[in-house]
Amino acid sequence: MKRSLLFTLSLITTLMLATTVFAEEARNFFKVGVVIELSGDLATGGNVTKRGYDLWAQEVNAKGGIDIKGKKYQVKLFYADAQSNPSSGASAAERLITQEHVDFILGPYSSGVTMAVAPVVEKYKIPMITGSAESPLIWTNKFVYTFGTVPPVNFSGATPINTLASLNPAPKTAVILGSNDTFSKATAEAFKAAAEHAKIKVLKFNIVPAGQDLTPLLSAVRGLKPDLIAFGGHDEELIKMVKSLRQIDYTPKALLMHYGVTEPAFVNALGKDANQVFGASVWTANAKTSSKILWPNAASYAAASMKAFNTPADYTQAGSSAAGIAFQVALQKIGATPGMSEAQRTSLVKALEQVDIDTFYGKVKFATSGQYYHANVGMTPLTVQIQDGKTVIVGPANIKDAAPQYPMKAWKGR
Amino acid sequence: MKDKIIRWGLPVLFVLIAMPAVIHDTFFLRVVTEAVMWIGLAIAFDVLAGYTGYLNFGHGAFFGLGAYTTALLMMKAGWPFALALPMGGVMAAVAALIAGFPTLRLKGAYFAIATWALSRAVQQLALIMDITGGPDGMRLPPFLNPQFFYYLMLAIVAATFALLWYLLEHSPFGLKLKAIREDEQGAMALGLNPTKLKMQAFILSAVPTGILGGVYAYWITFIDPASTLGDLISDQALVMVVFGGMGTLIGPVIGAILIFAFKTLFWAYLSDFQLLYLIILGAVIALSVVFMPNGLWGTLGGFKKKKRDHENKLETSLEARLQKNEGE
Amino acid sequence: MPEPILKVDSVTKCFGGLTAVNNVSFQVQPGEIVGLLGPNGAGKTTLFNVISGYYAPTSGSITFKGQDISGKQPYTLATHGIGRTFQVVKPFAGLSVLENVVIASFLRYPKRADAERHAWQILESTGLADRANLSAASLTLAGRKRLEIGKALALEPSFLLLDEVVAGLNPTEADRTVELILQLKQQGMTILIVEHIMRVIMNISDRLVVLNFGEKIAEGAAAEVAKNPLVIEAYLGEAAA
Amino acid sequence: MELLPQALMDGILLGGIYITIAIAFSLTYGVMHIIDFAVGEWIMFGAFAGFYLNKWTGLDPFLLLPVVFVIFGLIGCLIQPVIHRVLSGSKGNPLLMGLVFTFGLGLMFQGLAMTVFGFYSNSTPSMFSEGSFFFEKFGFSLTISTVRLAGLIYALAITMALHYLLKKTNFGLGVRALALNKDSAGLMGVNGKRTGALVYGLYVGVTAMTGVLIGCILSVSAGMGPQYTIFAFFVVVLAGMGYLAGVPWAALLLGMVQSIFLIYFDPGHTLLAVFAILYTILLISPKGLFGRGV
Repeated sequence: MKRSLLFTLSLITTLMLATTVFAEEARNFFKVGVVIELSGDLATGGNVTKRGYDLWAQEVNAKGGIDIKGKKYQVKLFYADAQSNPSSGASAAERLITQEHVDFILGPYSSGVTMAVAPVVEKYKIPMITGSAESPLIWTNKFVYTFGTVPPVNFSGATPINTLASLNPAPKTAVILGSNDTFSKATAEAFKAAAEHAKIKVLKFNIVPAGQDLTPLLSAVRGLKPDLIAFGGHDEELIKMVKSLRQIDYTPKALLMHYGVTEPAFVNALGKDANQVFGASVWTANAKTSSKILWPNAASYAAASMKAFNTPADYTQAGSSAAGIAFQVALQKIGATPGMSEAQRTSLVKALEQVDIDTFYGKVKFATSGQYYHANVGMTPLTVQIQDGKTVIVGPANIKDAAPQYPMKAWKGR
Repeated sequence: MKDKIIRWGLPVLFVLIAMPAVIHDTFFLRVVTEAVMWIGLAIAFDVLAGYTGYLNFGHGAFFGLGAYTTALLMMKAGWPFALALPMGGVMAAVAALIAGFPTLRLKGAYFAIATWALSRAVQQLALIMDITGGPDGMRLPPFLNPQFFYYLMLAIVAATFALLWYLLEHSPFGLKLKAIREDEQGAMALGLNPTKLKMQAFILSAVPTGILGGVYAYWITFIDPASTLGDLISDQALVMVVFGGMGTLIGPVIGAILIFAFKTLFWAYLSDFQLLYLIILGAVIALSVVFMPNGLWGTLGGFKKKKRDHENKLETSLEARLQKNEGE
Repeated sequence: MPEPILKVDSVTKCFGGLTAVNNVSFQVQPGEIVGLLGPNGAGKTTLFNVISGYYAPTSGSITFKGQDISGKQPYTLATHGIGRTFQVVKPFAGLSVLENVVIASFLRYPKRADAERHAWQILESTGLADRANLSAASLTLAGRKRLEIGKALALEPSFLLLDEVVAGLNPTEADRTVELILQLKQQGMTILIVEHIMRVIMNISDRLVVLNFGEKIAEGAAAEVAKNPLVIEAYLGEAAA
Repeated sequence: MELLPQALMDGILLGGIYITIAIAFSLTYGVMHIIDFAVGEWIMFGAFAGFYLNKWTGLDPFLLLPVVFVIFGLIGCLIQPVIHRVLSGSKGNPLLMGLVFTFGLGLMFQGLAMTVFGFYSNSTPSMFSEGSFFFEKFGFSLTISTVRLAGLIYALAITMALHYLLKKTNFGLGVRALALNKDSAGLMGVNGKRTGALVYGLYVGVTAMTGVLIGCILSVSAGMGPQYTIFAFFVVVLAGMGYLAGVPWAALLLGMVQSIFLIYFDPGHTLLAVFAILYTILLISPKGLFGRGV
């Protein structure tokens, strides 16, 4: 009996030790929690997002910190891996909030993890901005403390279709496919709605299991001879898609995808076959933006990214950096210093709702009602196309850098 | 044996019950809640894998089924959680009954692959159905009371442990299952009905898993096919059970605690080295299979047993006589 | 003549095109030891498996204590009082010797404590008590065969099917096993035994049934059967080949 | 109807890829009774080997196949003794332990790959990747991608080579003896350890070569492994585990199922169909389509 008593006592002691109370320290820097997918299925996007947050913190600190009423406060990022899993994401947020006492949170890449993290930040009243989640799903839930800088796909997906529809001659028929994950499915649905609205006839619309080889399906698509093939999917799926089309030797007049086309890996992997693929984007390195905060324009941000990571920046990364900027601006506005009280955090949310700024990334302005609640609707979504290995803005007409190349050059003639 | 579990189990239970009163760190509570959940999943997995010798790669499907049943009843039918939760267990039992009859006829690798294929099919089904929300998953109303979920999880897992302890280590049922594991044909000659026993084990393994799925859904407030119906649940339960020691109840508990603690510490405090996690976890699994095929607990127990066997050999007949006299 | 305990009535068992047991009939009276004899491949083990419920007969019937048991599952037959051993002994290797027997004892003693007490008695009577807590895998062949009998006995059967429980043992071990079998007979057990060692089977059996190529070629007292020209031919034929 | 020839052709070409994923996998199961959960990871490593060797040497990946085979064959030979140790353990359930061991190995490989190769997807260029053959007759049209055709030819060549190796050489006799009975093969003078190591090396080598091919036809990424593990399982189970002659037919069937489903049914249900078929076949005939599995 003695032994088990000893055992009990040691158990209790261990537990006590495990919970050393963290004193509320006075700090001269902002503690920023970062909940992202550093491992697991979504690690690719998670790491792009991380680069965006890192670059923001690096730049802020290089400038001495965030200027609050004349005093500069550095920012320090505290990461927690969500492992691409909602429950780990929720735990990660809880740790950052209750153990690290972070002032605010930069959020996950995927909507699944965001959905599990949002109730946690809601409970502790910690504002969170996700720099990359773009599923419409998040915003219809109307989380008060959750914001996003990348517009949802149903907001951005229509633009490239409209660009294509404005061509002369415009594509008349389309086949629209989407991979069966939240983001890709929403993308395909957005494409479909826009195409129908633009009077492009949708010959075939399918949601397909993620990661599959779609060659046979594309063989069937070829029989329909659509002018436009639009596909919602993730990086590897997009590469496979182009390769499949090339292998069955079908060149539609236009090939449209969403996020992933602007990713450097897309051009690297496909070489000249990547050319003339259309994509939807909200930002590119040659976007015409101007700003007074951190980076004066898109080009300087792109250069900073090249310098820091030796990787070209895409809009996920840019949106993530912009999330930091949004916090920065709102903090300055309410004059909050590190170690914010609950009241301050509540007013930070109010301040975020009023943010209306021009950044290197474009205009950041969060919707305060409707289906895009707290998503960034200040942006002008772009139509991009890969031209000679570079991402070029080809729409909307008033801000385009180059004319869209249409129809696409046959694979064989390249 | 019975003595021992009360002597050691009660203090642990007492400490676990008292813990939230002492510790107010909600993150810590959340981690312990999840650890308790994994203990439940691991011991339920072991009923079939360790005791009966059937490796169920579809274990996670019961978890997802429970999660979705609870979520659907709450969200679509407006049931209260208290009623929807048990239905998660009921659905798991029904599914086990339906899937068990054909699947349990298969043996060894065939059973493992069949259960895996079936669970993948269930996941695909959840991905394409409308009512489940497809890839978007489902959101439940947030009820973010950490103590509530901690005690609920603890109660369910403690009850599961007690029930399994009674059935597997105390009542004849456990030994009968082991007989099935060792030699199904031979067991039949001794009056054991393998079909019935395997089915009972399958249901016994499924029900707690389904209920835990229901608690998980309400606790995390969000479920989707990737997180509740993916490979994660089965894979991790398998790893915990193998590492801790199959065919025992303490082994999986130890395995679950150690693996989960390792995982949590790694991501919480070593996020920068995140990729090392997979490498280390993989290596731990592979090496533990090579060097401790009986798992941590089995290996420790093995040392003890060897010693005991040795002593036994010296004084066996004496002991036997004593035992027999006791019996008469 | 008393009611036979086992009645095998024109039993045939086919596997695909192969007839392993062909139209075999015989009876076993309570309390006797019947030896089942035949060269390799004669269908003895198949017949055993049919009687103990592992195979359903293709045609014909088996009656046990006046009840038709053809096609019933082995575990049902165990409750009716049929115990059997296996030619290839496979104890539950991961369990202790005691646990092996306890599992069988559960049939009559559903409570664990009772079953354990009963198992100890069985171990005593089969001479395994001193190895009760060892792993069954650690037993020698003789030990395993003994354990096999022990497990069958723990079912408290009224009818025992023994499949080559002596073969492979050294003479001392063999004698001990024979002694055990005779002891069982004295206690009133009915036994059907397959055995290759002539010395053993001739000595202990009250009657012999001889199979060859799945058919019954002879039946009767040991001395009688040994003189039967068909039997001699079957065995010599085998020896010549 | 006019799609049918194309649907069948696509199915056959897809099947070709699956043959090479599964055939060596089936061989190892037959001989060593190991279900290798890391099969997809070997494909992934092979794909990266092809990608980088091509990048550094500029040689066409098809010419690099022998190099990849030798490198990975050696790795396989070196790892096999560990697996052998796991599988011949007297305690626990060896089959299960082998499964868990390779599962751990697979996780480790994934982690390593992500650390070393990063997260991005790549693609290996080849001289075959650009062309295609086009036929048109009687209102039917048919396109055959050169690189997929090359893959099919490779698959058939591997199948023939394995067949020859097993049926006509002494090594093959040893392998078959080992597959039938470990103990008596040893009595007959087959060096079980060496033969086992060679078989595993052969398997890893062939699987890695398949990876090179997949890198050319589809893509290369650190996370690509598990999906090919799925297909390997499917084909091997369908063929009857360890029954080599069934593999090509099962692989073609899988290719056909996918192709037909993608074209004629709701493409969203393809994977559901694949898993449902796998499960149903296991229930009806656990030993595979031909009832010849081990």
